[in-house]
Formats: sequence, structure tokens, C-alpha cells
Amino acid sequence: MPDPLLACRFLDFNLPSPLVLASGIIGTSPALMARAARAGAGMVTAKSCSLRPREGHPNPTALDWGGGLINAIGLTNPGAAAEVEVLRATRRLLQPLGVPLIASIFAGTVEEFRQVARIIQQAGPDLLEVNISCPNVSDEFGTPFAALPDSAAAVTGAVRQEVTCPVAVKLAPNVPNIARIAAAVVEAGADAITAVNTMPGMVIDAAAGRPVLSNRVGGISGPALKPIALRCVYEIRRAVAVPIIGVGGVSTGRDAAEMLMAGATVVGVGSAVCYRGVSAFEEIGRELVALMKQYGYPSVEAIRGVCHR
Amino acid sequence: MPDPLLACRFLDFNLPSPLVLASGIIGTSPALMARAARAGAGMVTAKSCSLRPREGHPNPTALDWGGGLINAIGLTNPGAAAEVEVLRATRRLLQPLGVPLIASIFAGTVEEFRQVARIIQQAGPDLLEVNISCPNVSDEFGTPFAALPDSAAAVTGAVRQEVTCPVAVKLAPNVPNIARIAAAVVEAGADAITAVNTMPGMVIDAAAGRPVLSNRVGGISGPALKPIALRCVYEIRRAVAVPIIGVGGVSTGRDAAEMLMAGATVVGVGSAVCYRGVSAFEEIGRELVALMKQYGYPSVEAIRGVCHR
Amino acid sequence: MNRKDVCGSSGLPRPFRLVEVRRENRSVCSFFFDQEMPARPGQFVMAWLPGLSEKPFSLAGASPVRLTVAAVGAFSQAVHALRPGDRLWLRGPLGRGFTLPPEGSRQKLVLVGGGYGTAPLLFLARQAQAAGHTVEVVIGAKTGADLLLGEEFEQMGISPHLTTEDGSAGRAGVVTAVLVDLLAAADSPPAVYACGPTGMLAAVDEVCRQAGAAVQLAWEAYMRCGIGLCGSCEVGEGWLVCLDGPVFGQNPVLNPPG
Amino acid sequence: MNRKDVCGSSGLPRPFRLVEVRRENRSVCSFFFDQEMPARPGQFVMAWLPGLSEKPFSLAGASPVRLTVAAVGAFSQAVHALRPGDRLWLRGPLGRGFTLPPEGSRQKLVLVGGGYGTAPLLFLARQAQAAGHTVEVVIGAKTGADLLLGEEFEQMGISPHLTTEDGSAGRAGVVTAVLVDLLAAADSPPAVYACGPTGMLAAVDEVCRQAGAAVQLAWEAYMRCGIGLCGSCEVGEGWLVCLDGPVFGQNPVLNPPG
Ligand SMILES: Cc1cc2nc3c(=O)[nH]c(=O)nc-3n(C[C@H](O)[C@H](O)[C@H](O)COP(=O)(O)OP(=O)(O)OC[C@H]3O[C@@H](n4cnc5c(N)ncnc54)[C@H](O)[C@@H]3O)c2cc1C
Ligand SMILES: Cc1cc2nc3c(=O)[nH]c(=O)nc-3n(C[C@H](O)[C@H](O)[C@H](O)COP(=O)(O)OP(=O)(O)OC[C@H]3O[C@@H](n4cnc5c(N)ncnc54)[C@H](O)[C@@H]3O)c2cc1C
Ligand SMILES: Cc1cc2nc3c(=O)[nH]c(=O)nc-3n(C[C@H](O)[C@H](O)[C@H](O)COP(=O)(O)O)c2cc1C
Ligand SMILES: Cc1cc2nc3c(=O)[nH]c(=O)nc-3n(C[C@H](O)[C@H](O)[C@H](O)COP(=O)(O)O)c2cc1C
Ligand code: FES
Ligand code: FES
Repeated sequence: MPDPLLACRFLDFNLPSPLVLASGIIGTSPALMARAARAGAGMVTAKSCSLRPREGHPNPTALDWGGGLINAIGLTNPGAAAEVEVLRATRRLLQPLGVPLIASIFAGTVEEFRQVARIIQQAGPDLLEVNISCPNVSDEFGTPFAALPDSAAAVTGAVRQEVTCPVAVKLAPNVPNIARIAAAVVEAGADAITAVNTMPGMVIDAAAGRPVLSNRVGGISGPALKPIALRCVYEIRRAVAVPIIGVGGVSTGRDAAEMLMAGATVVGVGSAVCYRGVSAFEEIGRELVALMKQYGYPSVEAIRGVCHR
Repeated sequence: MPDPLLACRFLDFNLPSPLVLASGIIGTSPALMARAARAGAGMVTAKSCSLRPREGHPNPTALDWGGGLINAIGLTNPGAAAEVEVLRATRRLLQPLGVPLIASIFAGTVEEFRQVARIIQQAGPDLLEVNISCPNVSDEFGTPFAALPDSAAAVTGAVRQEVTCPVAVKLAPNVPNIARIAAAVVEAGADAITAVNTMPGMVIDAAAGRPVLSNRVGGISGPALKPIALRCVYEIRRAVAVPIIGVGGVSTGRDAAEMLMAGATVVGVGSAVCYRGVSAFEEIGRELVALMKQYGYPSVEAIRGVCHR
Repeated sequence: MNRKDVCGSSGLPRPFRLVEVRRENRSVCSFFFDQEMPARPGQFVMAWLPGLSEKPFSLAGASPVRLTVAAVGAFSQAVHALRPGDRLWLRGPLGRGFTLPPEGSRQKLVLVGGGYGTAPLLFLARQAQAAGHTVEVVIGAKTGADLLLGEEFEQMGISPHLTTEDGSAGRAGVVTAVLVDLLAAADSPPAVYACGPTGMLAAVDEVCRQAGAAVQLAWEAYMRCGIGLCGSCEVGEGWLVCLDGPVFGQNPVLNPPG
Repeated sequence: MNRKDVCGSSGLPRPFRLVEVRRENRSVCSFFFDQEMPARPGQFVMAWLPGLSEKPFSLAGASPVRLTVAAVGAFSQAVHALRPGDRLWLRGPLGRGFTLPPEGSRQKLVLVGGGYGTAPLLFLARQAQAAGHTVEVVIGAKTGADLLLGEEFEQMGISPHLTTEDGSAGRAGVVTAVLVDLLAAADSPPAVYACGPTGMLAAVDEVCRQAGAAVQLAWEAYMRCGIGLCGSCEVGEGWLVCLDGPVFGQNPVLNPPG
């Protein structure tokens, strides 16, 4: 169990820790998600799922380029119907641990978002994350919904109507004014915001004279994303009052503290699993506790948003 | 003089090297710009100037955060009238070196862009770079013009009418679809595109519980920007045919080669001056020559855009 | 469980130039490259051929890098088509390798290889001998024509026990039959290292458990990212072969992570 | 000219906890911190007080870090208001420091300090003595009440030559008068190191040039970024004090970069 100092509230949930397994990282099976929870995650997010199964892109699909990671997995998932079973089994494993489950959905049209939400709703996730920001499938789906306030709000409103559980909308960092998008989705009914998804990038191998990822473009995560994510969370916190799952480049307890200080309510962790293994949650949690003690923060609540004071 | 292997064409210029001093880095005085040229820059860009003088933001204004730099200098400049003198003196120093001078302008309204362009035009720069993408003054000026195709095109068209020299428009990486913005500014008359400006970010000091930059938000440059910039240049190259000044995170000859492979015509260098001193141009040029020999590229021309083949 | 402790940042693929190709049997060749890699036996690399794909292969040697590859499909066939001077891009070393007993403890090790799984064991055997351990090797395959690397072990002074399922060479049957005998004959249980098809590994694990012998198994699974993100290499209830393995101290399918 | 060779990534500001404050004279205090910094004499730090500003100061010592600060305006006064236990954030070391003659060459050095410019010379004197060189020191100030660090040099066995413009202590006049005498008296020209107001540095440079003595001058300029980007610290025709200096081997105003 995480240190009691890490206990905190998020929406109506009492979480053992503010650290959240981010979507797409080992969120593919009940056992892996339960493992993240046992390792100290306070919530876990499943891999984004779409209406129909997706194989994803061919290899290479993910790389460590030195300053962070880049990936274009291509939203590999078994499709919404099969995902319901994965989520149900995951819930059974998470319940005794007191760790809420976040389902994540993805689609190419507003109508399809509705459909996927309706199906996934059957699994009874604690929170539904609406991924309108995946950069790695834009060849298929065009500019992500997260690009404009209107399209972001349209998806949010549609999904909001379909489900009874709270809804978080996951935003993209490559927009001119993320606060406006945040305001639009909150206006449209989002209960929380997840910020941010990966930043579109490209890694080129000069010897080969070509991009390394088979998809050429991929999403940047890890350390290089951290200052971008902190800025996004900071700007969103200034614009809206709903809880924020702050994600991007958090690899240490200090990173987690910075994310909370920027205004995150809880902190997503993804790429750090590659750098530190699944025990990243345990280690980041321990480091965060040490930092809270060093700087005299009595609770997670006390750190949140201090940069805004 | 740079190695003859680096000689290349850009618009109507015969450049000694494809390496370009990026705007805002030591582009404040004739002597400094001439120094960059003597160190091997094939073109130099002056610091962006505005109609009236600007002091810029208070310190801290620039930091090395480990994965790259972040800065919010705040467009410190002596104002367009005084800048004309700086540019004239710079041209005199650059002419014997065969190094073209790029002036850079910035304003808060389309009309003001016109005015600044008209004034700077008197200095007879070889190219005018229109900075519609500075992220560090958005508190004063709102969302940059680079955010939307229409506003980007409006500035481009206005400036294009005012000046006789070729015009490059400098784009921002934090947009959902940079290719569309590029297409819009080319349509509006841009002769070249500079991509990219810095990516908005924030560095927080957990011990202080606050952002380190006095402006809180700043622009990320250096290594962390490289994969973002490569992707932007790659997407722009697919969309338009005009020359591209590819800028972002180039610190080595290999980085420069990757930027050319992504589709850049020439390669901007900024933050590397902090990492390697003004001799960065010499060193990067030497490394690029070595790489060209190793991989059998007979000219800069031959490397350009190989990722698109 | 801290990956940085194990093998640092996995980094980008780097081009390695092929120096020598050696045919090992009708479907397997060894590829020797121009550079070294600081790696342990049991660790693997993701090998990239631009425009084709990127696939996992165990290191059969690290100084210089050596891969021993069975031609089974498009990618491995393309590797087989490489000629000296050609390049293959390698990313790694990845994963956790085998752990040898403490240097100087002069223990007796039994290495059990099936198919191309024998390749990393050759790398392991060299290090084990250099560290002063005694190495016994069991090599299995379907037929005699599929047996691998026996001669190289011989050159190291190790006479491998050979088994083939069809009895065309060595003892007829599977490697575990030999292993059972070796374990029964030993005064104290030796440390067992195995690499091969997962069915074989499960059988080796079972035999060792019954004999009380410590075992290290180099597992395999379908890999995409190779660095613990995508979940495609999961085996059992939550093990990631790329991150937690490929070498496990027990059958990962039967023993869920703690 | 390669910054990485000189002092690596400049990094983020880190909090240093103040351990001791020592008053040096009516306007200058020394601040001793709880940590070390791998730095050379002549290098500087950017000192940050969150919410106020960030300003450059020379290191007057590195193990532990010591700053010797004159209270001249808002920031330096705020530093003077710090009490033991308080934190000051430092980013650095930045710039290129002084270079000592080769260890063991046992040369004679003359250190010339004006105002708080004497602070980095104390750091330099300690290293020079430890390296076996003989150190002579000249300290100048407006009045006797502004003289700095004389006692600390005395404790090191160095009797500094003192000068004051008003003649209230030591020799009346400026440091260069003493320097001229020292250079004239020397058998071979000593290596001269100077730090202080730029007017003084220019005079020292001139005197040394005439005497054929090698000189190193720690220049000052208005600094913003401190890492070679913004151009605000330019002196002469294209020198950046933060990147190329602060220590120069000649008067940077008179000698443009090559
Ligand atoms: C840790 C590890 C170490 C390995 N070491 C070696 C080795 O030293 N020598 C060797 O010859 N082979 C090794 N393999 C297997 C090797 O990766 C496959 O043979 C290769 O990927 C086949 O690709 P292909 O395109 O030639 O064949 P395909 O036609 O794509 O597939 C043939 C078979 O190879 C396997 N395979 C295909 N793709 C993958 C993948 N991405 N990950 C894992 N398995 C896959 C599957 O079983 C498939 O049925 C190893 C695999 C793993 C996981
Ligand atoms: C390389 C270097 C080393 C220095 N070392 C020391 C030292 O060891 N001890 C010490 O007391 N002072 C040192 N200084 C000077 C110190 O930076 C200034 O005294 C300080 O910045 C004053 O700030 P303030 O807010 O107190 O005063 P202000 O009222 O802001 O300014 C007073 C004067 O200080 C100078 N100054 C102000 N801001 C800056 C700045 N950003 N950069 C440079 N000069 C500035 C100007 O001359 C100004 O007129 C050094 C400066 C440089 C460039
Ligand atoms: C391999 C990988 C796969 C991802 N897949 C998804 C996904 O399916 N859905 C989603 O919303 N985000 C996905 N993401 C984005 C992460 O959830 C997260 O927003 C991003 O990686 C930034 O966090 P990090 O720096 O901690 O990794 C993925 C990220 C990675 C690295
Ligand atoms: C300190 C600093 C100041 C800058 N000022 C300007 C500017 O005035 N105008 C502009 O167009 N870009 C400016 N930039 C952006 C650079 O020109 C360049 O686009 C960016 O830094 C990415 O390149 P780099 O990674 O090589 O530094 C500035 C960048 C830095 C680091
Ligand atoms: S291959 Fe992706 S998690 Fe192992
Ligand atoms: S202080 Fe910015 S260049 Fe020196």
C-alpha cells in the first residue's frame, strides 16, 4: 500500500495515491493493470479502445531517442466488445485494492464515439477517458478532435449523454491555446481533463536517411514532454475548475510534485514504466513522500496548484 | 571559409553553408552577427524587432533545464528605427563574407506588421523573416498569428505588399496541423518558411514551488525541440514547394543532416551557441561535411528531402 | 526492477556493419558485426531493416556482436540475404540477461538449448568458462539437420549432449530426458540455464523444480516496443518478457508477479 | 570556445542553504552556503531569489560555495537580508575562469583586485598557493572603509598591498601604481590576474602590455541569460562576457574576436 501521506481525493474517489497509470502503457490486460495498482498506482487507465479491433502499426513502433520516447503503436486494441471483458476482469482485480479503473475510448467520428462509449459503459468503469488527441493515427482519421474547441466539445457532449460515470477528456499539447479547448470541453460536460497526450514528432536516422518509426510520425513522451505538459496543465488550471489528470514526462517524485504544483489534481505516469519498470509507481511515490516531508507539505492537497499562489 | 562541400543555393542566394544563425540568438549587434558569419554561418538572422523599443522580461529569462533550453527574453529590441542602423552596419560587415542578412520583425497587429516592415525595408535586408510565432509575449499580444491559417495569411499578405525583398514566415510548432498554416502563408505570398519557433513550456522549481522564468511560460528550444521540428519540417515539405529554413534542436552535423533529410533547404542554429559557443557553426559544419563524405552525399542538395523518397 | 540499473537507456537503433556470415545449419546462419555492445548473455536486441520491420533477436555474442538467426519469415529471410558490408540497425541491449554464480565460486552449470535458443547459451558458456565455472551443455532439435552450434561448444572443450526428436542424431527424444539424468547424477543440484521453445522451457522448469535445481529460463514472446510499454509481450499473469525478462528465475506462466 | 569543455550544461538553479554571513565592510558581506560546486576561480553563478530577480555573482569560494556581495540595489540588498537557514538558488558555474600556470612550475603571480572584484581573487589565491605558486596581492578601493578581504589574505601569509583613492588607508592612489612598481622590480614579468571595475581592468591591461606580463582580466557586463544567447553582455566588438569570459586574456574592448 502506498504511504498514507499520498492518500487524496479525485472527483468522488478516495485514492491511495495521486499516481495514475496513463493510457496505452501496459493497459492491455487485467493482470498488467492490477500489477500497476499493486505497485502503487492510485488509478489505472486502460489502453484506448475503438469500435473495431485494431492491429496497430508495424514495427518499429516505439523508441527511446535519448530525450524521451517516441511511439506510434497505432492504437492496437481488441475492439470495444472484447475490451468490455478486459475491463470487467480488471475491475474485479482492482476493487480489493481500492483503485478505480479508467476506461479510454477513441473513435473517428462523433457518432462512433457515442457507440464506443455505450458499449464500454457496460463494463462499469469508474471513469471514462475520451481520447480525442492521439497523434499517431491522423493519416487515417485526419486532424484530431482535440484541435479545435468546437470539435472537442462536440465529442464531449455526445459521450456525456451516453454514459452515467464521470467523463474525462484527454487533450493534445499541439494547439495554440489549450485553455480554450479545456474551457470548451468543460462547458460541454467534461467532469475532468486529462492533459496531455503525446506531442507529435519524428526521429530520423541519418545513416538510413529515413524516419525510424514505420508510421514516420509518432508521439513524444517522457522527459522532453515534461515542460510542455507542465505549461499545459498550468494554463488549463487557470481556465477551469474541474480536476486535472496531469500527464507528461513524470519520472520522479520531484516531477510529480511539479505537476501537482502546476495545478494537476492527480498525476499520470506512462513512459517512466520504460525507464524504471512497473515499480516506477512505488519509487515515484516514495520520492514524492520524501519531498513532501522535506518541504513540509502535509498532504497532496497542500501541493496542488501552489504555482498559482 | 566553410568547406566548399557546404556551398548551396537558397532562393537566389549562393550560400557558403546551409547553417543559419537563428533569430534571437546573439543577433543583437553587427559585431556579433559578423562573428557568427566568420565562424561559419551561411546566413545570419537578426533578433526580431518591433515598432517601439522593448526591454523584455525581467530575469530569470533563459535556462538550460537539461533536455534543452527554455527562454522568455520577451523580445528585447531597440525598436524598428534603431534596428535599421544595426542592420545597415551588419550588412556592411557581412557583404565581404558573402553571407546574406535576414531581418526579423514582430508586431501585435497586421497594420503594425506593415509599419515595421516598411521601416526595416530601408535597411535593405536580403530576406525579411516575419515572426508570427513568438510564444513569450502572448500575455501582451494574445494568441500568435501563427495559430490559424487565416491570421497567418493576413500578416503574410500585408508584409508581402510592403517590401521588395523575399519574405519568410516563421511558424509555431504548437498547432494541430502546421502544413495547413504553411500552405496558407505560401498562398498569401511567402517566398520561404522558417520552421519552427520555440515550443511553449514551463519549468517549475519544486523547492521554490513556482515557475523559474519570471514570465512563467517560456519557449523550449534545443535537443527537446528537435523531433518536433523535424516532424514540422517534414509535414511542411509535403505540403509546399518553397524553401524551408529548418530550425529546432540542431546541435551537431548529424542533427543538421536530419533536418535537411526532413526537407529543410537550409538549417537554423540557435541554442547550440549556448552548448558549443559561437564556434558551433564551424563545428557543426565540419561534422556535416564528415557525414556527407561517410554516406556519399556529393552536395547539400543531395541530402535535402531524402526522407521523402 | 529498475531498468536503468539493468541496461540503461535503450537508445535508438544504430547501424552495425556485417563482417561475416557463417552458415550453421540448413535454416540458421550466424552474423558477425563490426562493433561491440556492452551486454550480458540472455539480453536481446531489436534488429531493424529500414522499410521492412524491426524484430527481436538474442545476442549470441557481444564482442563483436553476433546474431544467430533462423530464417522463418520475411524479416529473418531478409537478414539472411545480407552480405558482408551491408548494415543492420540494432537497438539494445534490452531486457535482463542471465546471472552467473559469483565469480570464483567454480560451480557446475548445465545449459539446455532448443533450436536457435542455443545461440545465447554459447555466449553464456564463454562467460561461464572465463569465470571459472564448469559447463555442461544439452542441445536439442527436431532432426540432426537442425542441431546447432555443437562444433563451437566442442572447440571450447565442451562435449554437448545432443538430442533429436526423430533420433536422427544424438539421443532420441527431448532435452529434458538428458537433463533428468544429469540432475540425478549430480552430487548437489547444478545451476540450470535454458533457452528454447516455451514448451521446452516449461518442461525444464518442472524437472528442475523437482530436483531442487535453480533455473534461469530465457523466455520468448511476440514483441513490438521491446521496452515495456505496449504490453504485447505479456506472458502469464502480467509479466513483460521485454522488461522483466527475457530471463526469468521460474516459469513466468505459472508464477505471477508478486 | 566549446562551452561543454569548460563547464558543461549550465543546468537549472538549485537551492543552496545559507550557513553563515560574515560582514566584510560597511557595504559588503560574504555568504557561505551548505554545498560545494565544482568550479574554477573567475567563474560565476546566476543567483535567483524567487519572485525578485536573478543576478550574476563571482564565486569567492567553491567548497563550500561563498559569495561576497556588495549591497548596491534591490537584489543585492535582498541577499544581504538573508539569514542562516534561508535559501538562495544558484545556477552555475558559468563562464570561463582563470587559468593557473602549470602545477609545479612555481611561478610568481600578482593578483589585482578592485572593490568586490577582490572576492574571486581570494578563491584564486588559495588555489595558486595550493599549486605551489607565490602570490602577491594588490587591493584597491575608494576609501579605507571599502577595502576588502585584506585580513583573509594576511591569514594566508600574504601581505596585500593596499591602495585607496582618498589615501585613508594604504598607499594613496590606484592599484596600477603599485602594479607598475611590482612589475619593474621583478626579474621576469609575473603572471597578472585582475578583477574589478572595467576602468581599472583596462589600466591593468595597459600596464601589463607595456611590461610584457601575461594578464587575465575578469570582466563584467550586464547579464540576462548568462549562457550566451541574449547578447546583453556583449563588450567590445562581439565578445560575450558570459560565454567567452568573464576572464579574458586581453582587454576585450580593444581586441575583437578573431
Ligand atoms: C527475446 C527473443 C529473442 C529471440 N532470439 C532469436 C534468435 O536469437 N534467433 C532467431 O532466429 N530468432 C530469435 N527470436 C525470434 C525472432 O524474433 C523471430 O524469428 C522473428 O521475429 C521472425 O520474423 P520474420 O519476419 O522472419 O517471421 P514472421 O513470418 O513474421 O514470423 C515467424 C514467427 O516468428 C515469430 N515472431 C514474428 N515476429 C515476432 C516478434 N515481433 N517478436 C517475437 N516473435 C516474433 C512468431 O513466432 C512467428 O510465428 C527471438 C524472439 C524473442 C522474443
Ligand atoms: C560576472 C559578474 C560577476 C559579478 N560578481 C559580483 C560579486 O562577486 N559581488 C558583487 O557584489 N557583485 C558582483 N557583480 C555585480 C552584481 O551582478 C550586481 O551588483 C548586481 O546585479 C546588482 O543588482 P541589484 O539589484 O542589487 O542592483 P541594481 O539596482 O539592479 O543595479 C546596481 C548596479 O549593478 C549592476 N547590475 C545590475 N544588474 C546587473 C546584471 N543583471 N548584470 C550585471 N550587472 C548588473 C549595474 O551596474 C547596476 O548599475 C558581478 C557582475 C558580473 C557581470
Ligand atoms: C507507448 C505509448 C502508447 C500510448 N497509447 C495511448 C493511448 O492508447 N491512449 C491515450 O490516450 N494515450 C496514449 N499514450 C499517451 C500517454 O497516455 C501519455 O499521455 C503520454 O505518454 C505522456 O505521458 P508520459 O510522458 O508519462 O509517457 C501512449 C503513450 C505511449 C508512450
Ligand atoms: C534566447 C532565445 C531567443 C529567441 N528569440 C527569438 C526572436 O526574437 N525571434 C524569433 O523568431 N525566434 C526567436 N527564438 C527562436 C529561435 O530562433 C529558434 O526558432 C528556436 O530557438 C529553435 O532553434 P534552436 O533549438 O536551434 O534554438 C529565440 C530562441 C532563443 C533560445
Ligand atoms: S514488447 Fe512492448 S511491452 Fe514488451
Ligand atoms: S548574458 Fe545573455 S549572452 Fe551573455
